[in-house]
Amino acid sequence: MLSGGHLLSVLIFFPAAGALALMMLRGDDYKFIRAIAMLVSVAELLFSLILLRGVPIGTSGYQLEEFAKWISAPPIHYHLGADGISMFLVLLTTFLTPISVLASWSSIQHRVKEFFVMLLLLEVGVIGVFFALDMFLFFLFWELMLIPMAFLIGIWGHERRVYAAVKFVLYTMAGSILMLVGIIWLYNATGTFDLPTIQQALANGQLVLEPRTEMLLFLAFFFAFAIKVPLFPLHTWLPDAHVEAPTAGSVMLAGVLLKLGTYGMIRFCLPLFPEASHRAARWVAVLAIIGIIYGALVSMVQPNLKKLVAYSSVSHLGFVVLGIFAFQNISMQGAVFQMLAHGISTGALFLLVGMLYDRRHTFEISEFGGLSTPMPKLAAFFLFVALSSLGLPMLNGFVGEFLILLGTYQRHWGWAAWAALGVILSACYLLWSYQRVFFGEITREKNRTLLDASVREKWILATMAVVILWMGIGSPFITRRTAAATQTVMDQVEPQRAYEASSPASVKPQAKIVRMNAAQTAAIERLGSR
Amino acid sequence: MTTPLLVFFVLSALAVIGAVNLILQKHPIHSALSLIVVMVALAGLYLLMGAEFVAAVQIIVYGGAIMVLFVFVIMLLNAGVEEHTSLSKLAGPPGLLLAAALAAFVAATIARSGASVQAATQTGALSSTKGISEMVFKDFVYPFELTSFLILVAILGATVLAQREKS
Amino acid sequence: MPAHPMLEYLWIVPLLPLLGSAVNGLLGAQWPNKYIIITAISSTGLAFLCALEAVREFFDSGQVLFHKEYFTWMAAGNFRAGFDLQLDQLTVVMVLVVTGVGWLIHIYATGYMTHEGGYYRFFSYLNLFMFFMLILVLAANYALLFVGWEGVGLSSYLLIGFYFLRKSAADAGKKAFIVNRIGDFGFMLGMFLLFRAFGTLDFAQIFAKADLWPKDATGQFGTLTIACLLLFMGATGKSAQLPLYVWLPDSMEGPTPVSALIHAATMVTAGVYVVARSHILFTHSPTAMLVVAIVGCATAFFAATIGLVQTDIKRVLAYSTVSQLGYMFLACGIGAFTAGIFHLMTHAFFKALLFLAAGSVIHAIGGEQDMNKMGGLGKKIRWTYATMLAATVAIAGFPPFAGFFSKDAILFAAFQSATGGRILYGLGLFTALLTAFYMFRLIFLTFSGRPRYDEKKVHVHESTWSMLGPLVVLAILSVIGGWFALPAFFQRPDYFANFLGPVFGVREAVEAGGEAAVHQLELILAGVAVVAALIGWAVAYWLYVSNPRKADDLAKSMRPAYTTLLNKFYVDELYAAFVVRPLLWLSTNVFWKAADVAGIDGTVNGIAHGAAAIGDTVRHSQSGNTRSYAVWVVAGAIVVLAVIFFWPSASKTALGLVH
Amino acid sequence: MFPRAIDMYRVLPELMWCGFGVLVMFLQPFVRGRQFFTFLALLGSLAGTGAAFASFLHGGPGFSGLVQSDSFTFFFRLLVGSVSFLVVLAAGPYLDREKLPIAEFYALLFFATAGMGVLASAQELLTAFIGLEMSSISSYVLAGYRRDSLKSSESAMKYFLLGSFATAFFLYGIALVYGATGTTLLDKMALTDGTSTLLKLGLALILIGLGFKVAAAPFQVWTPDVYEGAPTPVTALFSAGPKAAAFALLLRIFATVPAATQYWFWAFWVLAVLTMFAGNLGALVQTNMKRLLAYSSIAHAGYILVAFAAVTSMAQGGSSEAAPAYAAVLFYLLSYALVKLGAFTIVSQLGGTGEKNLSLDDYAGLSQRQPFVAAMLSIYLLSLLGLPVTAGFFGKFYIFKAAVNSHLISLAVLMAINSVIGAYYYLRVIVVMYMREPSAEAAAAGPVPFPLGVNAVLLITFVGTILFGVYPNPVINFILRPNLLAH
Amino acid sequence: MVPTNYYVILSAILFGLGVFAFIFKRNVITIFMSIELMLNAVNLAFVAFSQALGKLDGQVFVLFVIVVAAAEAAVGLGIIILIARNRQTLNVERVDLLKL
Repeated sequence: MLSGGHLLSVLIFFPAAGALALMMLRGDDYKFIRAIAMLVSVAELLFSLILLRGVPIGTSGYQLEEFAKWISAPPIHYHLGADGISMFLVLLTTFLTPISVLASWSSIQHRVKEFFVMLLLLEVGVIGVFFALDMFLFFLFWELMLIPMAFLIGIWGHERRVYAAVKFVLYTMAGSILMLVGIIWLYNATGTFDLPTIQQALANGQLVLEPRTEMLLFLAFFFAFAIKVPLFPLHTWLPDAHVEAPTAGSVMLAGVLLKLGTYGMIRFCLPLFPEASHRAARWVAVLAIIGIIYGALVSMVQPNLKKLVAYSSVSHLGFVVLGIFAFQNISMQGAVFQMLAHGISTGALFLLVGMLYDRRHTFEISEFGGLSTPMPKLAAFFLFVALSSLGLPMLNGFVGEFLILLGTYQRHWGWAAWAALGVILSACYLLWSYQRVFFGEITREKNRTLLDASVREKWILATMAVVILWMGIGSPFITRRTAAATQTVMDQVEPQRAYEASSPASVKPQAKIVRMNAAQTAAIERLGSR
Repeated sequence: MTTPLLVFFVLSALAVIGAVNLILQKHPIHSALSLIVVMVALAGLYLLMGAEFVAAVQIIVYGGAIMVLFVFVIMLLNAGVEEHTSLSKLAGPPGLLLAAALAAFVAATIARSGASVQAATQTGALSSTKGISEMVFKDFVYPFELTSFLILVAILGATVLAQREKS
Repeated sequence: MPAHPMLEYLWIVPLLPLLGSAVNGLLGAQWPNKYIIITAISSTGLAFLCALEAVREFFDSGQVLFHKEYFTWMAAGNFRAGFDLQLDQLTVVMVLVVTGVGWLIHIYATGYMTHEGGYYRFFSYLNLFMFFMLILVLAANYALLFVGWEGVGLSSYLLIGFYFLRKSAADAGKKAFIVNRIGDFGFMLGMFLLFRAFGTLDFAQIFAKADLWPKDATGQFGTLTIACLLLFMGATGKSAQLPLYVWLPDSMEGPTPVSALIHAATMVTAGVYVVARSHILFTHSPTAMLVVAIVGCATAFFAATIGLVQTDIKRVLAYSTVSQLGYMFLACGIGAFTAGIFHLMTHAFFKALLFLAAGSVIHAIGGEQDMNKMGGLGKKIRWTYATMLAATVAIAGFPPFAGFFSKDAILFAAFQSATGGRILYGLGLFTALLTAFYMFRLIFLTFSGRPRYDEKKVHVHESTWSMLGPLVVLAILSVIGGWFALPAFFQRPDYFANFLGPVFGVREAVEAGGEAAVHQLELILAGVAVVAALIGWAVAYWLYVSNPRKADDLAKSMRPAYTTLLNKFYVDELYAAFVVRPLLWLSTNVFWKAADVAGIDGTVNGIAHGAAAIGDTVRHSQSGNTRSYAVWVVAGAIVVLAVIFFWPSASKTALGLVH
Repeated sequence: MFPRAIDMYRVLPELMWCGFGVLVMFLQPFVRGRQFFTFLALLGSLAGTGAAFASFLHGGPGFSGLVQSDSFTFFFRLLVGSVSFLVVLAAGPYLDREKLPIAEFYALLFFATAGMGVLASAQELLTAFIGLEMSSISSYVLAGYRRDSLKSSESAMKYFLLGSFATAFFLYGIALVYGATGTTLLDKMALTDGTSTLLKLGLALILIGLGFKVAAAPFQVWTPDVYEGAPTPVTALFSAGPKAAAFALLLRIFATVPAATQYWFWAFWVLAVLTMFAGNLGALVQTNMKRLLAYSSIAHAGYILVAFAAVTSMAQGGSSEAAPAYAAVLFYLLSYALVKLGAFTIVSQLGGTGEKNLSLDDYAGLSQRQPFVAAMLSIYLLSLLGLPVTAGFFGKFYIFKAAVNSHLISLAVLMAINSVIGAYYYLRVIVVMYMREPSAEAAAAGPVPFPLGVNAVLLITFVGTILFGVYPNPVINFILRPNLLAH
Repeated sequence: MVPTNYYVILSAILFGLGVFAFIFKRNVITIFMSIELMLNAVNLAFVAFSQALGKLDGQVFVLFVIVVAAAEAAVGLGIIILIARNRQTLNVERVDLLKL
């Protein structure tokens, strides 16, 4: 369906145009640069709101599709589309970008122009990833967003920024290159890079992957996504990247980039390799649960506030992965919701930590203490956000966690029980750190005179708080729109339910590789000619 | 043992001794002379095979022109006895062992595969210098022309490298 | 205009305190105290009035269960959790207690908190608590109930940590929240299991379906048993039962009105409420019931023993609360839900009063909480003394005070209960004795004897009427609150039981007004209970009024027991030593430093360093010596030749291996 | 006997290059103006490249099968022609700066280009050998072109000695192959019995000789030294031209002689692995930009060898499915040549007089001193790294695809690992440029001037890198045509 | 009649000696001579094969090889002179400025 015009392309390339325009500007008029960046990102946000209308509720399949032939051999198409899941992730991105711009308003003081250019380019890459329906295109954007992020960390980060930036890139690249091999392998088996085509072929049985191949392919994709998520034990890039990144970088990293991994799992691993997903599910679940508990425990004992938040992401994203691999509609929806919720609340936490850093130039918890007295407003916001992060009902974190656990429980009560421990632990580390930062008498003289939230900061935080609250109360606004998409994924992953621990080798698919037949190829061509 | 075979062994012994002597001699001029011995012995072998033209070219161009150039350079540079350094760890026994192994392997493989060399059928044609010239100017005229450019390169290169600074 | 507007707009009841909270929280910082008071009092007062109106309409509509869905809050797949409120008899009791007692405490607090900083913050939190508590009791499904459940935990956290400059206060708040979360962990799992079993979390549907289930046999772990036990785990957290009671004594770090409202009257009873609300599930699981009864009884006794020796006036009350909550669970565990709820209500009156009065005492004596530094206050603060005495008599179980009726109902039910009833009864009775003892000990130490404080420095003064007013009202309630059950003693239907009958089943109500033999027994047991209370009073009198030294001697002669009690059986220390510290140590040294930094990250960095080291080796093969390079070339030649000639699979068939 | 006109057409580019080489040599004593020679050289390389079109239009075997003018040849002629054109553009300012004679340089460059053209078009081993020698001997001289520089002359010596050493292997291989098959014509060779041991040995030796030329490990040892010592524009030429030509010959042998594909497969497999690791690991610890790029060249040769392994594996089955693998090699060589030329040109220009500023530290804060240059270099490095929207990405993509197509998953995975290792040192350069502050003296010295010729090179390579990174269709369609190698 | 194989084996031996000499010698000129030795070995093989096959092209190749060798010699010796001038030594081991 190409009725949607070119909204998706516009959404992808508008920030790129903005970045280009910024590049043309003279570099020394910071105010003007910031204003332009803000303008572009807000305009982008407004554009992206059109998506809400473009992706109707309850309609499965991809909407607002765009299709153009691109590379002839191998056949690679410029194929975009949105469904409920990607729509909201894009909205999250377009929402967090202006927030990031605003958060960098005064804390970025050198090489301002490049900073905003990088931020906008990052947005391009991320949105591209969410909209891409051609696996090659997906990979292209996937790699593309690495560089701006690395620059954001490496140029505007803190002391060990270079180490962190390089680590970030290498880690991610290690996974993504394997994914490239996987993508090509899949192409070999199917003759197309087009995701919907492959899905269709899988659905009507024209394509059956041999189990071992399927597993290897699954792993190739999964590995890349697991690094991005990050799933234990592939997470060690995350604390470094977060601690060293500037506030906006952390916000985008935690808010959006981590979701690319879980998004990839939903979009690729499950629908394309249902059998392998089933076989791997229990191991993935174990890793996710370890991540939840381990991330929380490690987070609890961090002396560095930002690292604490970073490790908490490991824990929270563990929930998401668990929710995805529980293969329950409820938990899947919970996972999608949790992705959004985590984006907002952890993003807000990073904003707050950044604001503290702006004032004290340190992340060490021991350097703080008693901050409630000089800055009650900031303390209140921090508490609010922390509560959302620890999953207080009526705030956004709860809905996701609850749905995930509820759904997971339906599959396997043990998984849910272990994972639910994370709920206890998140309260431990967040409240304990909150106490050490904000409660008690002031222990450092310097802290006595710190300024409370400025008007700009208050606006940022209030916006975040409103979204947090709104998501916590009005969650059906989102879940209704993601329902069709998650249901589609469930339909794709569940029908071949040969997965039964008790009956091994009950239904073994025949080891055959079926190539695209002529009719399908023709179908692609037709799609292209429109 | 037939006469050609005897001649072959004598000449090949000469060639090998020359080659070994090239290695053993300390002074480059002695090495150069040993090389000339090898070349002459090879020219003899060419004659033995009935390739007179090649043998002549071997003597004239190789033994004559090229080796003279060598000797000339040795004299020009006033090269003395070879300095026996052993800075390279690899080029000691291990490297030489490797080289020997390589040589042995190649020789042994050739020896074992003797049957695969196609048998000689008509030896008479070999003596034809006319045949050679026809081939050079007909079948191989393109590489032949290219070699002319190659020599140009050599001349140009030598002048570029060896000329003194103009300033 | 609907027939019952207040019922239709029931959401207004919880919303009013929320508005109050929001207004005070957002604007209060710049306001004078007066505005803050007006906002806080009016919002809760209005809520109380609205609740009354709703109750009136409820009666008006013939006491039919009211249920209304307002909006969907969570929906995914076949799961839906709505913002659905309901009102039945049980809710009526709870709503009135919460709004009524809550309002009184608000009024009290306006006086009590006058001299504290952060006035607006306090009332904002307090109103927020009201909001969540009302959500809790009005909720029509477990999910929404859980909102209130967690929300009151949050408010409790905020209010306990109100004096955040004090580390102990912040610690206590955090502890409360986390221990509650541990309980919530169970509660959540319980909900998940219920959803799995019934496909919904709505009370009405679950209970309707559960009613059709066969009973889980005793000793077996059927779905309902596990679900009940998990829910009960949540209840032990919220209602401070063994083993999760540890947070409640610490919560006394909060301002006294908070202790009265949250940690005596309302929030801590949420666990009891949930068990009562889920009674259909529980009654289907004898095992779970037994566990509830045992835990309740054990907690009642255990907490009472600790209460014997505490010297901090609020801590005595705190342990007393734990103990009394144990009674309520005991009641629920033996199936006497009505009695449990009845005790919940009376307890709300007299325990709130006790706390408020204690607050008044503390206020009077300048912030001192140690009873060893009080004494002889009875003459100086008569109103406080009188009201507190009334509450003490009530809790000790002397007729016709409220506590007598409710406690008696529980003990009677325990005595009659089939499984292990006599043991439970015996323990309960002994606990009643202990209760009377430590409560009178409190009264005697505080109000009788000679002053043990520095009379020159401390100017003892009676509190203002904004504080005394609520005391008086509560005192009256403490006296008459139990009279609902009075008819039972005259072989007439128990009003309270009758009222709750539709909820808990008519059978119970009939039993309460049963045959003559039963009635006789009830009278005898009541007498026994009164005797026990009298013994408790007598011992307290003997130890603390007649022979004041005797108490110390006794403590000395039984030092191990005494110190054990004084240190609350070292439970906190045990938790610290076996859970908290090992966990922190493990997290720091094993998970973080060993596994994460050294292990995983070390491996990653190790690979990087390894690569660099190999790179350095490669680089050093680049010696710059042409002869070496020649050797490399020769080596390469040998490699190529070796591969071409000797590679085992260098043939077409073996090529298949890589395919 | 004068050859037929059609034969002349089919070797027209080489003739053009040689002719212009001779012309430059001839005019050298008469004309003083340096600009004149640069202009002439540009004209010449364009003429040669343009002649490639002519010979493509009159395609077919020439000189009784010694050479072949087909699409494949055309591609490589265009490639080496463009390379020489760009090297001329870049070398002009360089030679001026270093005050080196200009005419001889261009003449040698022309002969070298012609040699590469011969290599690409040769259908017969001896012709190929002559072509190889033409390009090699010119290269030796070019490497030592800065006569006064110790490094340059050393570079020439090493290149010369080792190059000749390897050439001897190559030649011996030809001799053995000749002995085994009785011919040196590739298409005739294809008709003979492919199982003889002598042929096997001969092919092995040929592989050794060519392996040296393409800097496959463990023959790679000369590369860093020679690349570092040679004048930088020459290094650029080395990395792009001769390597491509040697690969062309290898491909030609593959495509024509079945025995080669059979014997060479595992050798390529092993060489590919060794080369990738040697290049990438060696580059990890380099601090000299030229050496770093040299090691990276080795690594990239390794990647191309992966594609070769894929070609062999496919060609063994005799199926037409090898075409994408050939295409992968060709596209990679193109993208790689563009990028390497651009990168070396920047290095050359930033090196300053006497090539002093080659250390990585000299690049610190380049993004602030010369943002444009830093951005360009970053693009090249990212292309080498294989990030999307650059030609290097597609190059790598096609190689991966070829490897996976041939079921060489393990090789693909090893290549993936190497890509990650490679990413580290490319990033390191970017990090230094963008994330470190410039040294005081560098900041004081001000920006290094970039003359017109250099900028033209950068523009062309940049546009090419991005263009082929976004829209590779024309190239891909061309190199995927079924009659790429008419045999 | 001498079997062709003999010639080829001799050529292999000479080639091997050339390789050996290349590694063993230190003097640049001598090393270059060992290359010439290798080329001679190749020539011998060509002629031998040419004779065995009864084809003349092998001998033509020899001519080409000799020409190439001459060209190489010219350039090579030029380089050697350059080195000798720049470094005042002919020992390859002393020419190791470029390394690591």
